[in-house]
Amino acid sequence: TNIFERRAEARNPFYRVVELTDTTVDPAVWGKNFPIHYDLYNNTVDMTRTRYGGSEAIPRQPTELDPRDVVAASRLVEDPRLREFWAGYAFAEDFREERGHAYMFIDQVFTERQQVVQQPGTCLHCHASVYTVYMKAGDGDLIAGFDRVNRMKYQDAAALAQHPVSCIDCHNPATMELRITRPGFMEGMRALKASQGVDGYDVNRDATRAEMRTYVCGQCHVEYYFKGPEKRLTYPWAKGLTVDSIMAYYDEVGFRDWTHAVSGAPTLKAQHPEFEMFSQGIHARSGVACADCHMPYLRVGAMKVSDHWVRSPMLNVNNACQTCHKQSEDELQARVSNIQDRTYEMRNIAIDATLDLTRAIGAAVRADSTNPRIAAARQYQRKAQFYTDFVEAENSMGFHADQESVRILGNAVNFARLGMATLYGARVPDRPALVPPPPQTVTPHPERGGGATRERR
Amino acid sequence: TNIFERRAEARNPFYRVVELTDTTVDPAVWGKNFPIHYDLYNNTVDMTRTRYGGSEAIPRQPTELDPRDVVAASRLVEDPRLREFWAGYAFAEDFREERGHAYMFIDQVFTERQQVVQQPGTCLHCHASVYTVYMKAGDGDLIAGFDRVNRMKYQDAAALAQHPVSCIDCHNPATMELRITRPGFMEGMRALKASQGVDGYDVNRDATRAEMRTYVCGQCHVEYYFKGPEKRLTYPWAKGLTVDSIMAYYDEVGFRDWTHAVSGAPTLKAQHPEFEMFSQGIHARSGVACADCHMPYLRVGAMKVSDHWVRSPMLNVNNACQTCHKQSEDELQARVSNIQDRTYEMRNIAIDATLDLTRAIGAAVRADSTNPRIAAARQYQRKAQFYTDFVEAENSMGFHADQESVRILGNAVNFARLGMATLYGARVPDRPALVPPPPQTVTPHPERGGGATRERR
Amino acid sequence: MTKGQRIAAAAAVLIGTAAGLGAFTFVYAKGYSYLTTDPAACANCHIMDEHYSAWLKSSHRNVAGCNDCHTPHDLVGKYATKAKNGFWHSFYFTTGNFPYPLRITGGNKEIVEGACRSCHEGITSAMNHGGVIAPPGMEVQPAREEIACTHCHEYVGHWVR
Ligand code: HEC
Ligand code: HEC
Ligand code: HEC
Ligand code: HEC
Ligand code: HEC
Ligand code: HEC
Ligand code: HEC
Ligand code: HEC
Ligand code: HEC
Ligand code: HEC
Ligand code: HEC
Ligand code: HEC
Ligand code: HEC
Ligand code: HEC
Ligand SMILES: [Ca+2]
Ligand SMILES: [Ca+2]
Repeated sequence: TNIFERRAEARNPFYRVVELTDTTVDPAVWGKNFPIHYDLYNNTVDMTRTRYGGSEAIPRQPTELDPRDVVAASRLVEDPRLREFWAGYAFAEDFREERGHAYMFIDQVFTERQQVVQQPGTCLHCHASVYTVYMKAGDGDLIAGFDRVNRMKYQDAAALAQHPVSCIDCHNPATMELRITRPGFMEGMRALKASQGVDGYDVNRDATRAEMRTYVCGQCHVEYYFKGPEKRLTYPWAKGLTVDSIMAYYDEVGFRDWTHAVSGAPTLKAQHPEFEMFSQGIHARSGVACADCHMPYLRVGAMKVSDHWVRSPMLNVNNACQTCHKQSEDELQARVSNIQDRTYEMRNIAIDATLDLTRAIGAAVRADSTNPRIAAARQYQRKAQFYTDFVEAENSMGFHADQESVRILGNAVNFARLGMATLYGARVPDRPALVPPPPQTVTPHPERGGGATRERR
Repeated sequence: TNIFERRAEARNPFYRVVELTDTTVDPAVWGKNFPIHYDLYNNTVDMTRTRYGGSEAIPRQPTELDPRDVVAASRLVEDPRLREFWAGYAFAEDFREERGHAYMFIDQVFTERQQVVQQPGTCLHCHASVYTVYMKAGDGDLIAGFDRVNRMKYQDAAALAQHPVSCIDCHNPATMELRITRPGFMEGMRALKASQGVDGYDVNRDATRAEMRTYVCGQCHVEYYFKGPEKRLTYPWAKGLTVDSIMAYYDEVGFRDWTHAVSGAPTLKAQHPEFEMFSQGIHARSGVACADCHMPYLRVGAMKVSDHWVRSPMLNVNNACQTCHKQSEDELQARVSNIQDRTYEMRNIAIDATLDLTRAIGAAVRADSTNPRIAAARQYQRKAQFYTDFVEAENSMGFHADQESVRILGNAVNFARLGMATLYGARVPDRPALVPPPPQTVTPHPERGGGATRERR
Repeated sequence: MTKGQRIAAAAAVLIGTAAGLGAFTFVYAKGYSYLTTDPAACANCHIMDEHYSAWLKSSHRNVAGCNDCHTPHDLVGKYATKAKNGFWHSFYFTTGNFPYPLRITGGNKEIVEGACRSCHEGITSAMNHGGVIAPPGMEVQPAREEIACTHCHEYVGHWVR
């Protein structure tokens, strides 16, 4: 496109070819008004590995139950310990690397986790373009629709959806402004804000644009559980976003995902807590949003657009990082690897530590199931396992919050240690935890600069 | 100072009043040529606490043995567990917060660690202006002088020195260029560089000016030990600067600082490894030097000088941090506290874990000293204690390398765990450690940009 | 002299000296150059040296001088800002008590953000919700706050580090 086209492009970037309404679910229709965004959005079919992220295309023999001819690599093959780690739960059957948004719907429909147990319609909340599905099911009442679909069998709910997450799930069709369409996130944020003393928080009304550039991703990249018989999708944020607050919440409501097959412990499954982990990192503290790194600006012709090919930033270092960091691509990739190697080392130690405790409890139960120490040891396994799983499930391998990720794993190893000590009857002395010192009250000294001499004592 | 002075100052900053030679040890003489630097340098007498750093002036009743009327707070009072942690070693008698450079000489002379054991002259290497002392003792041969002073009794060596670290210890008197005067650092760096395939490294010849702005501090803020009967000050860097490499070095040379009084374990004492820890952090990776934060530029009139009042950057946030970070002073202080709180939490867990193992070994020895598992358990305590002490002794409470500090403490807790398991006879399965995945070979995809549509699989 | 005359005389002396002193500072500190758009004018003060040398190596050296970013592009706004900043600059310069390293403050930051948008109107036109003009009758919510250019392009004018 030459200069004239560039100049023209600049003035009214997008012609309105079609009328977009609150029921236009098909992204291809939106693509008529925003062809560049639609093309980029379609690229999420691409599968390329990075060191710890991305996804590898694994060819597969289509079967009657699962017609997919390409899938992402299995995490259970990559680390066989995970089968024992989740013994007795669906994740021990089939758990794969995540891949592009284009696959989210078919990957959920055909995962073996659908065969081992009857999943509820709730799963659809994060795996398809469900805004229109909920609105229709609730006759225009999003929350009522959400509640109705949750209670359905997954297969029935899935029949109502056609597309993976698409434009209408993040954008207001009239103004293209970002908006939250997921009830799970709306209610999760309301509970979180209430715990911070802000009542009646409405994310679509109260969030700033910078926050929205993170919140649209937080709709799905979060820890969750299904609450009560109505299988209501709930984000466990009522006490805060740290793993410690989430653990306290689960203990308070007495929730378990399953009873561990090896140890009988009341165990929790953590799932992709990117939003929670990211919130503890230096980037979040500096106001950097998910979209800054995962949907950075891309120059196309005379315009800058947000790159809707959502993928690992390590496949897009130039645009994702180098606007803010002047180091070379190799150096930035080395920094990410450095952080991830440390997390990976501690993640492996924490899984070993938790499995050692799990096996020891199993042995103790077999030896004498009335042993009074078993109950306490199982509680330590519950904690060690959830803290370890919180980092294992998080998909940036520590990058989103490097020190926090390793602190969580250090605590997990300590819970495993205390569990073993309890099992062996070693007195676990409860020491009063040392309280951190008070904040620095002294205001820094005014510059002394030249002149202020002091005789040396 | 008004405009006229400012303009004049800018033209020729320093007048040469006295002739400085290689034997001018008294900083006051250098102060004649550089009054501003000398005044700033003298401010290190000031004692102000920060949350985790700085120093608090504790009044003291002078005694015959120790005439000091003000000392820094005792770390053993602040955390009584440390007495048991170092049971059987001098640090269990007297270990205080460190304070300004002005006190380094008197603090060493009068510490109770001098009363409990006869210390060698080697200690002087980092606690006084010893460049001229070594040159005189070696008749102009620095290394020979260093060797001779090492072998002397501390009291005799101390009699040869008068000043704490002063200008001549960091500056070439003729050119004011930075230079290394400490043999310990020269030989330590030569061993480190040799392990990286660079032979015959001479730090004064080969280091860049940017590196020197870190190396001048690395002369003393390092882990060390006294090698052999000649008590030669040695920095354990022959295998690298990480705690893992230093541990491997000590194991290879079979060194122990003392035999732990409670458990009989061959234990190591880590001392102020600021240089080693800092080398693993993001600032070092970004070419930031110690002097950038601890001796930042200070505007005096129209001139900019390096602030020779070496102190905690938290007492100088505007100059120390805001050249590179736009956040407010409160925000920067909160970031440092955030990092330090996480390290402090894990440090306390690691000390508890190590002490639990130490006590369990002690009990096992009392029960049956021939128990074959004791030896292996003691080796685990040696590792758990050194990894914990490495972070406890480091004076930035994790700030210099936030993820690395917590990784080290996580490993320490795991060593303690494995020690207990060994003691209980629980089979410690040696699992092949999972090797991190290969580096990302794929080069990031060229931008697909508009146009590249793919049918969705 | 009557009381009134005495006050008037005192006032005249005061204003005279102030003007004289101001003029002298103006000349000595080459204040007149301040009114020009030549970036070197800013570098008369050493406090601006680092920004000037960093700017010389920046991507905007040939396309935008200090005042292209630091004063509004409309004529009135430009000289009003010059006057305001001119006063505060000389005030702080003589008194010397301001936090170093320098921090841009409120009003001046908005001016810079506005400058980016005026020159880069084209390339950033899609950034605010795709530059969508709502169909008639549909009230467009205000585009919430603009995303700040300096959020990502903080060092585009001068990388002073
Ligand atoms: C400062 C940049 C940055 C920000 C901001 C950021 N991320 Fe990431 N993210 C990364 C990096 C780097 C990786 C690691 C990619 C890799 O290992 O290939 C990553 C990985 C991921 C992955 C796994 C991708 C893969 O290839 O497997 C997901 C999912 C993710 N981030 C989601 C989010 C969400 C949700 C947010 C906001 C809550 C967010 N990210 C904010 C930089 C960022
Ligand atoms: C509607 C739910 C939903 C929303 C909203 C969402 N994601 Fe995802 N995301 C998923 C699912 C599900 C997958 C895994 C798809 C699969 O493996 O089949 C995924 C995968 C990813 C991946 C891995 C891609 C790869 O190539 O490996 C990244 C990165 C990612 N998301 C980031 C984001 C970011 C950034 C945002 C916000 C701009 C976001 N996601 C919004 C559900 C969502
Ligand atoms: C709160 C949002 C949310 C809910 C509810 C949810 N998922 Fe996911 N799912 C995601 C995200 C985000 C990813 C991509 C990140 C990852 O794989 O860790 C994902 C990835 C997946 C994947 C691809 C990777 C894998 O695990 O093999 C499958 C399959 C999957 N989910 C199945 C399910 C099933 C079955 C349910 C219902 C029990 C469910 N999901 C409920 C958000 C959700
Ligand atoms: C997972 C969330 C998500 C989905 C799905 C999504 N977008 Fe966006 N979109 C964003 C974010 C985040 C921005 C940046 C908004 C901002 O900066 O205020 C954006 C911005 C835009 C803009 C404004 C111009 C720009 O590039 O910044 C347009 C136009 C747009 N998207 C079109 C689309 C179209 C068309 C689709 C479907 C093909 C789509 N979006 C799907 C998250 C999404
Ligand atoms: C919008 C700006 C922005 C973007 C985009 C961004 N960063 Fe950062 N990054 C920051 C800020 C701000 C800090 C905190 C340090 C500071 O204040 O300079 C930081 C800190 C870091 C650190 C040191 C802290 C830590 O976690 O160790 C690393 C490493 C880093 N970023 C890597 C990346 C990578 C890799 C990407 C791209 C995937 C990226 N950043 C994208 C602004 C950004
Ligand atoms: C990026 C800035 C930065 C750099 C570079 C840096 N430090 Fe620090 N240093 C800090 C901060 C922040 C603290 C914590 C101060 C506090 O807690 O009050 C600290 C603490 C210290 C302390 C303890 C000070 C006290 O008040 O107890 C010492 C000693 C120290 N650093 C030495 C070094 C040495 C030696 C180097 C180079 C090897 C170095 N520092 C490099 C920022 C830095
Ligand atoms: C390799 C350099 C080096 C050597 C050798 C050295 N020190 Fe130190 N010393 C330091 C540094 C750096 C500090 C300040 C940091 C700290 O206290 O952790 C310090 C602090 C001290 C302090 C004040 C804080 C405290 O521990 O109470 C005393 C006392 C002390 N040293 C005594 C000694 C004695 C006795 C010896 C000989 C056994 C010795 N030093 C050998 C570098 C050294
Ligand atoms: C000759 C050895 C030596 C050198 C060289 C040295 N230090 Fe120190 N430093 C010490 C000793 C010893 C102490 C403890 C003094 C005491 O507690 O009596 C100390 C204390 C400190 C403190 C604590 C000050 C306080 O107020 O609590 C800081 C910060 C520090 N040094 C940083 C540095 C930096 C930065 C450099 C390089 C510019 C450096 N040191 C060079 C030996 C040295
Ligand atoms: C612990 C090490 C140390 C000591 C002791 C020390 N300096 Fe420095 N000095 C430095 C460092 C680091 C720099 C910065 C050098 C550079 O940037 O190349 C410096 C720079 C200087 C400069 C160059 C101008 C400037 O401010 O950057 C002068 C002059 C100077 N010092 C004088 C002195 C005087 C006089 C004394 C004794 C009163 C002294 N120094 C003691 C470390 C030290
Ligand atoms: C000479 C420049 C420079 C100075 C001085 C400096 N920093 Fe940094 N800082 C950086 C760079 C570069 C990064 C890495 C991120 C990036 O590339 O922007 C960083 C990263 C950080 C981070 C995020 C990484 C982490 O460790 O969590 C924090 C926090 C930080 N700095 C705080 C400080 C504080 C506090 C001070 C003052 C004591 C300081 N910095 C002084 C350049 C500097
Ligand atoms: C391309 C635009 C641009 C140009 C040209 C430019 N600046 Fe700036 N300037 C900025 C921005 C943007 C900031 C605010 C950076 C921030 O704090 O986010 C700034 C901030 C400043 C500050 C405040 C201190 C700081 O670093 O934040 C000073 C002083 C300054 N500029 C002086 C100058 C001088 C003198 C020139 C000419 C040599 C100049 N600027 C040219 C964009 C520019
Ligand atoms: C008379 C000396 C002098 C000249 C000439 C000068 N400055 Fe400054 N400037 C200063 C001083 C002193 C400060 C710090 C006082 C303050 O913050 O207002 C400063 C501060 C600034 C700031 C940040 C302060 C704020 O409040 O935003 C900006 C931006 C700036 N100058 C831009 C410029 C530009 C652009 C020019 C050329 C048109 C210029 N200056 C010419 C002395 C000067
Ligand atoms: C006087 C007009 C003018 C002003 C004001 C201006 N720019 Fe520019 N800018 C240009 C021109 C002309 C170019 C070079 C041609 C191009 O790349 O578009 C450029 C180039 C750039 C580039 C690409 C080169 C690079 O450094 O990456 C960026 C990014 C940029 N400008 C951002 C900004 C930001 C942010 C601001 C406000 C702080 C700003 N500009 C203010 C005219 C201006
Ligand atoms: C979220 C981060 C972000 C924000 C906010 C942002 N930019 Fe950019 N900008 C980028 C990235 C990334 C590129 C590189 C695009 C490319 O090269 O494909 C870019 C490129 C540019 C360019 C063209 C550079 C070239 O390659 O020619 C200009 C001009 C520019 N930006 C100006 C602005 C202005 C003006 C604003 C404020 C309205 C702004 N930017 C806000 C991230 C950002
Ligand atoms: Ca869960
Ligand atoms: Ca030692």
